[in-house]
Amino acid sequence: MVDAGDTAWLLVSSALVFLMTPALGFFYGGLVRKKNLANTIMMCFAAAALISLQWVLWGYSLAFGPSVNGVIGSLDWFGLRGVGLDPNPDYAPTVPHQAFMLFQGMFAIITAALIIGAVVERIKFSSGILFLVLWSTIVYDPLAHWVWGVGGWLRNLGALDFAGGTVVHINAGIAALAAAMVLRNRIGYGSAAFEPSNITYVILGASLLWFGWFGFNAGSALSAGGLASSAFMATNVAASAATLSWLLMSWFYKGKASIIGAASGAVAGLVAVTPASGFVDALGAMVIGFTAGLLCFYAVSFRSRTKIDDSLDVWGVHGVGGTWGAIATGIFANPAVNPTAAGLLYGNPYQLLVQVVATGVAWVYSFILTFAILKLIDKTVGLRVSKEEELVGLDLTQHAEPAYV
Amino acid sequence: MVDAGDTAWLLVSSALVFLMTPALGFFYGGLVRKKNLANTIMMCFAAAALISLQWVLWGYSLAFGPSVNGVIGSLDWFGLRGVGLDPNPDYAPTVPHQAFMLFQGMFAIITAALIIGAVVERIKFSSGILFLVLWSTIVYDPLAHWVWGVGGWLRNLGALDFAGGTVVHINAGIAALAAAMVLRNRIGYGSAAFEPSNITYVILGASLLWFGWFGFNAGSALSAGGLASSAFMATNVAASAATLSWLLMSWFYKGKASIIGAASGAVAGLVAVTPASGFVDALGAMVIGFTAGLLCFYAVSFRSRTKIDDSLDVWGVHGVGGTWGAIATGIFANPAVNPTAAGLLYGNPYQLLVQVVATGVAWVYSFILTFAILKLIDKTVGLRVSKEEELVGLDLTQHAEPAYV
Amino acid sequence: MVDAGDTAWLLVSSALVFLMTPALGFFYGGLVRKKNLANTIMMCFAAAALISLQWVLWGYSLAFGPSVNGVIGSLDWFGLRGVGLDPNPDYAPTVPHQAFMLFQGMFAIITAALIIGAVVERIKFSSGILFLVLWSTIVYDPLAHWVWGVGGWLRNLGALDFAGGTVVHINAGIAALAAAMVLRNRIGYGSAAFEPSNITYVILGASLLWFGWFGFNAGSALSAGGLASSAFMATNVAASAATLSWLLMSWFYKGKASIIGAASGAVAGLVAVTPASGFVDALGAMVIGFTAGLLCFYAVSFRSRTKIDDSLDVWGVHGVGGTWGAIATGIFANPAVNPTAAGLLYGNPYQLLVQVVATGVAWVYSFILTFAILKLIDKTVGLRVSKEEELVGLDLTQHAEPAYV
Amino acid sequence: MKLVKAVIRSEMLDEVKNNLQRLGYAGLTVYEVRGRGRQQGISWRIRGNEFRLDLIPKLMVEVVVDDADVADVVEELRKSAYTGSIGDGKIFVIPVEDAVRIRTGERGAEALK
Amino acid sequence: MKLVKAVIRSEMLDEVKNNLQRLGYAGLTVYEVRGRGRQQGISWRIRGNEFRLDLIPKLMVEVVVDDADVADVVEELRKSAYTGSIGDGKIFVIPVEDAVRIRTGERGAEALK
Amino acid sequence: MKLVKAVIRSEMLDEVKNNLQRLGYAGLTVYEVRGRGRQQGISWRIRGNEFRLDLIPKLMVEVVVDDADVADVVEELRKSAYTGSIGDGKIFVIPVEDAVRIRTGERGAEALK
Ligand SMILES: Nc1ncnc2c1ncn2[C@@H]1O[C@H](COP(=O)(O)OP(=O)(O)O)[C@@H](O)[C@H]1O
Ligand SMILES: Nc1ncnc2c1ncn2[C@@H]1O[C@H](COP(=O)(O)OP(=O)(O)O)[C@@H](O)[C@H]1O
Ligand SMILES: Nc1ncnc2c1ncn2[C@@H]1O[C@H](COP(=O)(O)OP(=O)(O)O)[C@@H](O)[C@H]1O
Repeated sequence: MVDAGDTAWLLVSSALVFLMTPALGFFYGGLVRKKNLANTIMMCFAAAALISLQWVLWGYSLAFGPSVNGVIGSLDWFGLRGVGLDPNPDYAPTVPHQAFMLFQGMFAIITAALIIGAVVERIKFSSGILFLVLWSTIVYDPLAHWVWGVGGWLRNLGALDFAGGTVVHINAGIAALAAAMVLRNRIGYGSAAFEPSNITYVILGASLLWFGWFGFNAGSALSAGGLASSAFMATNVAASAATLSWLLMSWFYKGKASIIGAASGAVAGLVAVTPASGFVDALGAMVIGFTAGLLCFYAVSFRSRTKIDDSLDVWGVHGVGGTWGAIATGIFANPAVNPTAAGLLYGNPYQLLVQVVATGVAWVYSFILTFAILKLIDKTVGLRVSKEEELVGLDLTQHAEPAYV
Repeated sequence: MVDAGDTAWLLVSSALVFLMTPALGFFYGGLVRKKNLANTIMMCFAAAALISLQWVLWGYSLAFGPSVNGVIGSLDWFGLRGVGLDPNPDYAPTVPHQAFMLFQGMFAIITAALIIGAVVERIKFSSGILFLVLWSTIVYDPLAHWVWGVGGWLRNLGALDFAGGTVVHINAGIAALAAAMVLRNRIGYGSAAFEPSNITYVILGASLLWFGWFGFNAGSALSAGGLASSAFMATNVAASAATLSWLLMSWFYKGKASIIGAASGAVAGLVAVTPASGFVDALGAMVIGFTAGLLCFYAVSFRSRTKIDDSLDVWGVHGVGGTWGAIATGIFANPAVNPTAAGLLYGNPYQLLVQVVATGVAWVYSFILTFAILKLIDKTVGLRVSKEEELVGLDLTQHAEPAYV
Repeated sequence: MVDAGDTAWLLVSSALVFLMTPALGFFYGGLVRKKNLANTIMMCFAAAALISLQWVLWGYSLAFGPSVNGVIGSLDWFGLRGVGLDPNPDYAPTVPHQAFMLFQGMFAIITAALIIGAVVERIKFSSGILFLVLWSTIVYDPLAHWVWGVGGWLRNLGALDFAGGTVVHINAGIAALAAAMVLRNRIGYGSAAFEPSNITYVILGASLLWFGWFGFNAGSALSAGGLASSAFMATNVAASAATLSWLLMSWFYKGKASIIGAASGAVAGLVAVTPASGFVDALGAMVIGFTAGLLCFYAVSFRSRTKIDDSLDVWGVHGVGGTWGAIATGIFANPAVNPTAAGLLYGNPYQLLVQVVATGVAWVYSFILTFAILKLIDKTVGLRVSKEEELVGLDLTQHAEPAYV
Repeated sequence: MKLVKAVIRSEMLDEVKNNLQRLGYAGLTVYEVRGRGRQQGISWRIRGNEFRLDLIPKLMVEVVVDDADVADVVEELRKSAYTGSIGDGKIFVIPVEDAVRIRTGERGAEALK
Repeated sequence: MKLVKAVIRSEMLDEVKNNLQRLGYAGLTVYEVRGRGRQQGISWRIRGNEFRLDLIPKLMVEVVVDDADVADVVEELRKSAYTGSIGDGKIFVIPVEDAVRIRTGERGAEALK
Repeated sequence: MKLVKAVIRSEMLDEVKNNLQRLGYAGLTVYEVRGRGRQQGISWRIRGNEFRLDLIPKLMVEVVVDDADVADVVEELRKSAYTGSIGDGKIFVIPVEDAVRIRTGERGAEALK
């Protein structure tokens, strides 16, 4: 039966998660050079529109529709056929099925949008959005089915992923790595200084992401009660702890309290706590967050010394943070918070194993498929703008609209 | 009886709709020249404050108070007398009457603010806000009464307007047309290049509008259940489809994927689905949105070739989009979504007729009254800033505060 | 028993109040010189992270834990021990205890962040955040305990403070005064022109503050029903009335409708209605707001002629506005709105007296302790950046990251 | 060679750009400035106090041209930027001793072609 | 005529503006720049690495004046922009061959009045 | 003394700054500009219409140097800002008659040290 309180919460959460995509646009946009700022925000905005359509047409059906051997959802729910206003008790027994579908749709959008951070400043706008729609269909939807779909094989294995550590963050982070490798470096990468053009946008984006993430994680309780409250608390604590630890790292290694560091830390903490948020207590969340700040800091430092131009460090933050979060869930899951799960610290080493398996599967699947899709696009319609266009900047060459004067 | 879930949803929705007015400020502000950017945002902000006061004093009573012959609400509820914390079963049986009043108040604000897009860069700030308060009283409140007030004559006729296609968008769009005609063109209109100064603000505004619109449309269900979920879904789908269609138009005619186009498309889709959101299914919403993007694109192109300086195309987007939405509601209303209504496609041609009548009434009423009010202000206190002031810009001349350095 | 509707509303409100801190960052950031813009926003962001951690570790326990003689909470709830998912009937009988804790935590964050307005453009980042954590522990937590904690002595006295007039605004406003006195003036204060660098950020911040304040005040009902609706309405009305009155003042004295004035007015109205929001009707709220705009305008004008460089007028807006609000609560509290309280106008002069006492206590306690903490920091690790650093600006010297190019 | 610096209204840039291009002077550089001149900003009195905002946003256009073309360019700039109201702006002519095209190393008049 | 270009601290603009106006030189143009000079920005060492941020935000003030007034204007600029700390800025004097007021077409010294 | 004005790509600033510093020319001033040159922006045709965006963001670098150093500085600027693609930018050399350090009042070459 539909519960108004639970539905209100899920609708609000959907709106909050929706907001994360433009927020990501500002976060990413502030980090690129000014000549590519508007293009970067626009990529995120366009992703929201296109994947919304993909989702109601076939995406939701592939991800959550009746399972075909645990591997993929059937197309029975194409165009939302049969996805009505009564609850689907398999997924969320107290909210309309369409509300659940909406909430999940917002996840599909933001996941695809995250990858944009790896390809900014050089991808053709048209190819970029084509890629995102294909990627969502071929990579996101199946993986979501495995982990969250009724009958999905990883779900059946017992993998825990409260709000998307594996499906969202590892997935996007690894896809970013593949994308950076296919797209290759920006001209001047490693030699010229690529200065973030708008730190205030970075922090605006990070703040709105944090705000929206309350919906992302606490909304994943699919009801408005203790579990949602606990997930909300864990989210806030982990984000805070990671902000602090990355800040300390920047102080330690650079001698200055980096604002970009604080913002990145916040995101790293949010990422890491995502799969764990419905399972851990305050101190667990604090440890997960604090550690995420350190790990992701080092991952980003490491990456920046490689030849791989994952421009905004999607792998370092989402890939590494998501992996840590998935594993940490297997360690810190506390049955006192959520009786359905227990981690290593609470006497269940098996959970940790399952988490490692799910993580590995996501790494491999996401990397290979993303690589293949991008190679395909590259060989057919082409991925990158011309050298000339890259030098002039994507705001002018892709949209004929400069960010601001 | 008050239901906490429904009330939570309506309060959140009120907050979301509130946010739409500053969001509109950024959307509009980014589109004007930098010398008028702060003034444009400020007009919206001031509208929020003033119409909030107007609403609790007399506006709500005029719009929703006990009907005087179906034409206007009485002043019995002046200053919220009798508008208490128990539900008013005529309007919303499960939420406090004041919550319903608040939600409706946010609609009154945003509707008036929409018109600002037609008069930017040349209207005196003082006259502008005087106009908005008068307009809200003389144009908005009666029309809201006709369509939504118990006893209102268009409501009695059976006109469908789920969340304000007629009352909000047609009304504001036509008022904008009248306003552009009374105010006349900006100096240099048609010859000088009027370049939008901040595309990132345009997209920030559009994103926050989209976010807020979930409250606008899904909140109009006045309860948190299936209807709200369905309206939320329709909103998101239509916005996405229109973003896509306008983007395609800009690609086709300009050879570039316009960011302003995508943002305008999103708004056009949101406008068009507004009256329909509680009545249509996903595919209906998709068609409405996609068509809205095309229609409004052409309307804007057409307008820009005329002598009418509706500077930010309020008519083209809200007038035309709202009209299409009102009519589309009469076509696509699906009784499977909402059993209270059926459109042409579901065997009820009468509904389409009613929609056309209501639309026509709104066009005529809004145009004539707006024209009259503005002429009156023009003849008395004056509407436009001096030529000198217009050249220097309204940020400095109206507020002595430049937008940013 | 946990009610889903109430919990949904409290979680949403927590998210809204969270957003107020970055919003404050933009409000404050826009008001400082460009060379300190990013630092100002960053101070707020860092405050959110650090006080979130302080709160779950010991802050909540000090403020709301089992009372030690009405003076301070014990540390029994350190690290949220015993703060679980069942409601704590002492505080909020229908929502999980952790949700109440979260909501209150957001108050602790924003209160500390408010003080930043007095110390911007010259405080060392490290000392600034150290100060905020100490201040929250030594000043905020005890005062919150006195007024809101079960057993708190001001609570027992009958002091009314619906959403934090005394605990939040007077407290922060007076602390700001002390801070400005300890830190002394910025170089050039009184001679050089300190021009706000980004008016659009000021209004973005004010708009998001207004938006978030709905959660702040209406969330303080701790349930989603009539009281929340009434508080929401009062919040909106008071903010609007104060926007108007400050705008009129700026017109009257400066001849221009100041945008910063409108934004400051909005905040002043929101501040003043905070303690009253759950007790007053629409007309009460209007009077409170309108008067707040006038009083705070004069307070700010007065302050700016003194030698005290409370740079962004935290005292003038929050100290004076909060004081007026606390007293106005004792005047306008209407038992028809909330039967638990009656003010002077409703035959209860005693309430006014209690309000004055509580206000006085907050002034004295906050001033002395804040002064002492800052002196201590000044003598030990130092408070201010060097003259050189101040001239160059804090974005570069504290973070090595300029706001934007 | 001369550097022609013109302070103009932002709105006139399009006109200026197109007309210079038409005359064959494609090269130019522009940036945002604020200025005070005879147009001494906005000032108003209220309740005995005088207020003034004296810096008005303008656009600076810089064009380096051959000596032979200076007169033409100045004239074209003047006509294109003209509205007739106070605040139309000013043009200054400054000597230039050398010019270099970075890409090719060409010097002097060559670099301007 | 000369173009006097002064790189100053943003905070000193008011002082500069008012003092020049008082002396009768109302016309000026300003814009935001970043600069490095003797004040070579911020630098700091940490864990063996050296970091440096060497571009500091400044304001550029440009005033075109009659030859006769150059000394006065430079002197006034210097005094008004002075604080005594490193980073106070620099003034450069550059020859100007002609000036035109766009609105009236006046030339030379006339255009500066 | 000469004022060397160079319009360069933003990305090359670091290179330019470091190299000039290495040669001992620490002082410089930079600001954002938009420009058109041989690189006449982006243009494209669609459905019979021609579209053009001809102002491309660049950075202006201004360095005032002693006459003796002009050649060096120009050469270094040229090398540091070079990529070989259209749009690398231009350098202009303009005479300067005097320089003043605001803080000390030093003049001429002294002020540049
Ligand atoms: N003496 C000057 N030195 C530098 N710039 C000047 C000078 N006089 C005017 N300007 C610039 O020219 C702009 C327009 O000048 P103004 O005197 O207002 O034009 P007009 O007299 O034609 O109305 C000013 O905003 C300023 O930027
Ligand atoms: N040689 C130069 N060429 C161009 N601009 C310069 C030069 N030297 C200094 N500047 C400008 O002057 C500003 C202040 O110079 P600086 O040497 O720091 O002053 P001071 O030596 O008086 O402290 C710099 O930020 C830069 O913008
Ligand atoms: N005649 C000119 N006057 C002023 N600025 C110029 C002129 N010609 C070029 N520029 C500036 O130089 C920049 C680069 O010039 P461009 O001709 O594109 O270089 P290149 O020919 O080496 O590709 C332009 O963007 C413009 O800012």
